[in-house]
Amino acid sequence: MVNPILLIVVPLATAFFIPIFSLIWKGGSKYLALLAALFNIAVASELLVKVKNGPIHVTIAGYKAPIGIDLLAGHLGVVFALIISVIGFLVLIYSISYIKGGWLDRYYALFLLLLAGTTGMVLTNDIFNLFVFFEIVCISSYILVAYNQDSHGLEASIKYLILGSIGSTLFLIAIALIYMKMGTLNMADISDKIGGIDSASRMLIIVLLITGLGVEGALFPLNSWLPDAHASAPSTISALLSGFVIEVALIVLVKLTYSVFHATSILVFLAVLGVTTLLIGEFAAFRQENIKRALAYSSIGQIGLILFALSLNTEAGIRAGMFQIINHAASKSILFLASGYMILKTGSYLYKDYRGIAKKMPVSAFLFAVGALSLIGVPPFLGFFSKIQIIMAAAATGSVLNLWLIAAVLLGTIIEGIYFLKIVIVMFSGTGEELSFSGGAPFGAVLPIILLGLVVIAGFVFLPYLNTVNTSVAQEIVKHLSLAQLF
Amino acid sequence: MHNILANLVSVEWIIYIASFGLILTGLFIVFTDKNLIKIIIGLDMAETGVNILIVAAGYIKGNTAPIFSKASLTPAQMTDPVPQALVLTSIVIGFGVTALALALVVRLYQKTGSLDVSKIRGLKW
Amino acid sequence: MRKIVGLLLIFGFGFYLVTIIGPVVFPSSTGEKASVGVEVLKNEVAEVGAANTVTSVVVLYRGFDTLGEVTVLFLAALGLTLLMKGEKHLQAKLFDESFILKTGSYLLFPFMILFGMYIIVHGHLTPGGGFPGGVIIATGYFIIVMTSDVVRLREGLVSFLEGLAGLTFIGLGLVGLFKPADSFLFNFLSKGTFNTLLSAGIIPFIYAAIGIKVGSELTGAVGNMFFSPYGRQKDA
Amino acid sequence: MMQYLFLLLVLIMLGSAVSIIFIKDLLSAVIVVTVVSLVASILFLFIAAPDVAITEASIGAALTTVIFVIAISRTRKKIDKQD
Repeated sequence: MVNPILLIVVPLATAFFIPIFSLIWKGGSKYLALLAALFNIAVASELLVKVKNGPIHVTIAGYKAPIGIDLLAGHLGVVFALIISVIGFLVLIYSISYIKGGWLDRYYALFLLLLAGTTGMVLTNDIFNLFVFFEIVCISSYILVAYNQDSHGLEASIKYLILGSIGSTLFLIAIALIYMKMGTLNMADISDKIGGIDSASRMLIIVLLITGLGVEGALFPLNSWLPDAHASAPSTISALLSGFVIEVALIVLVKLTYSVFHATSILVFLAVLGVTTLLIGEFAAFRQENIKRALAYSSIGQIGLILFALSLNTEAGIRAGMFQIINHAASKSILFLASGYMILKTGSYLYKDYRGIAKKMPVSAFLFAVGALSLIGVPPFLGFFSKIQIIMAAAATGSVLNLWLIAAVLLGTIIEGIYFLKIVIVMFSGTGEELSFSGGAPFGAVLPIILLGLVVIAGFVFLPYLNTVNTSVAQEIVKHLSLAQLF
Repeated sequence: MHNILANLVSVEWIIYIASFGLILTGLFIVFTDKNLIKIIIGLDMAETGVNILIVAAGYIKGNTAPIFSKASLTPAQMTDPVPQALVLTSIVIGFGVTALALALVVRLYQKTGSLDVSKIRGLKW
Repeated sequence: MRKIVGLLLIFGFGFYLVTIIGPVVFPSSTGEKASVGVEVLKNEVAEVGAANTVTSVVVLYRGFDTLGEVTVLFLAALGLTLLMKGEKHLQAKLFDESFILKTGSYLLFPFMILFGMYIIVHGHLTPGGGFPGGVIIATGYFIIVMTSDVVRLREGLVSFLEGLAGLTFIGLGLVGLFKPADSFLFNFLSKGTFNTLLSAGIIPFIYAAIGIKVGSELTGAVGNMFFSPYGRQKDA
Repeated sequence: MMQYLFLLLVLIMLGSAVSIIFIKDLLSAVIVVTVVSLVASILFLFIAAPDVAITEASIGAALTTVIFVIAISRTRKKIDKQD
């Protein structure tokens, strides 16, 4: 029996080991990090098979659930652990050739801690433990955003840190209230007891938690850190942050709202907030000339779309949202990774300088186009199916508000289409002679993009399988947690 | 008279006022002050306030610390140990964040020569 | 303007907290509280056997949180090393090394280390434990590094200790997975005699690892704030 | 009787906390925040949390002050040079 705790502990142990290891073999830490990520992929895929027989529940230190800490590796946790480790592994491969400066051992240790923290966030079944992992994720992202140590990165990191700290302060107040009212920290136990407390404090707890997690999840008024942070981080880190870190915060938020606090009444608010976030993100992305900022704003837009789908309060909606998360994780990682070498080679962040880059870096440019088309939702790619599912799910609810929101989503899609096509057309036009560099990205950097591209292009082959997995995740989220089920 | 006052000034009330006061003052400094180090001071204070709130969540009036130092002590005479353990964690996490924030500020100062939020380009929000 | 908006925000938030939630939060009577902590208190002596309940919660019941917490400190130390590495110019000496200061710090050093160790090892019996103990050890180390020319901050040693202590923590936890208990951080040692140094199973060992880790992490973190990457340079 | 002492401590703490808003000098602000932390650790001792009190005093009050002072001295140096 594979214990899901290995998914968290092994990257942690590897990160602790890296400073020692680097004393013995300088530069060997990247292989250690790769090994840890591979191990996680193996464990997560084995758990994905096992989890079909019901969620795997493990206690820590051998104490039963409400007293000790426990992990609940259901479909949600395992699917996310797999997404995190696969994207982490591919980005690690990319990092080996891309990240040259700075303190490499530290980079890989931070990278692994980010993976461990996000995995912990989705697996844990204890609200304070969630806070601890949340802090690990936040702090490692603060440091990684400032990894290049230019003034942009430092500013973005400080901004992120201040907003993130306010968020975690609110989160802690919520935890204090939970303990005051219910005397427990276990999510299943909270879910059992939440009905017994008065609605005012229940509301306060939920609002505080949503605000706290919403900073990391980039909900609309709290997302001012995101464009700066994602644009000034190294491209590999932007791929991680956009690829799964914000999604993890979002899915945890949604999971808490549905299955722990049963606060379905707040979902309408979240859906409207999601669409607002979408429109603001897409409009802002439209005006950007810096390619990374455009991608960062596009992430805000996508997050809004995902939040809209997740808060439709139907199983189909959550399934579509999960689908979109998978699509966004793959596509946005492609976009950030592909643009990473373009920026490095041309020395410019402005996409108008990339005229004709398709002649010099055909694979990267082609896959960039694939990722962009998939995010827009053009038919053969994965994004088409997820977007169609979202719209169908929203239409199926039959509420008038949702129809208006669908219209807004379509408007967002059109804007998204325009700016992505603008970038892609610039890349594919021209002869490439005005670009002075020679040689494309190295093979080690192209390989992960190709693999992710295969997921996006050939994803429809696995459509039935993806649907079954996403359906189980959706069923798990909608169902109320209960302590009695766990034993 | 004395009795009313004593009820009014119960230890629980005082703790909650202290913690909310610290949280609100800290957040006020974060929102209004322009100096980065002052902002970090504000965050630190809000953090202290939250810690007091969490410990207060487990406080039972008149009970002793949850340490079995004498054989005569029974569990019913003790305060709740779990919030105290949580606060230990939260204090250490707060220290980590503060240290990191200060390091970032020092580095930013070396780059831009300013601690003023409104003078640093990207920090306006 | 900014102040007014801030004031309004804070007052709004405070108003919400105090008036709507006030009656909820401020308890009118101190009735019997039912909570996880009460359960812990009832069973702790029989299950774990540590006199200090907080320690057994920190190390065992919620030991996974503590692992995360140590990781946060590790992260902070890592970040500080990374950020302060590029800094070349430094402050001049903090103190003039007078004879008294130097000798005093040499005399103080062993006692501070001893005191820190004492606090760490007695974590399951008296208040204190790995975190304050680690701070004391780090402080003792600092005093001697700050006042003396001979002793330098050895970055390699610090990160070696840090990593080793972290691995010890995780290793002790992983042993629990092999036992029939199949649970991370399972207390696989016997409880021993209550209220003696070698009681409460793995708690003293884990707390020692935590203490060393915290001590070296704080040394690394604060040290990097103080000094250049490796050791203190003579003049700015 | 105890709670009046308690109230006095809290008033000192809140007073110093509010005074930080008006203090312009960073070093003084840090000293005042240390006072807040120290009083908080006394409060922890009062509400039967000695472990927390020790940790708050050593980490929250002492070490945090140290790093604040270092950071302030590092961000002051350059101003002196420019003058």
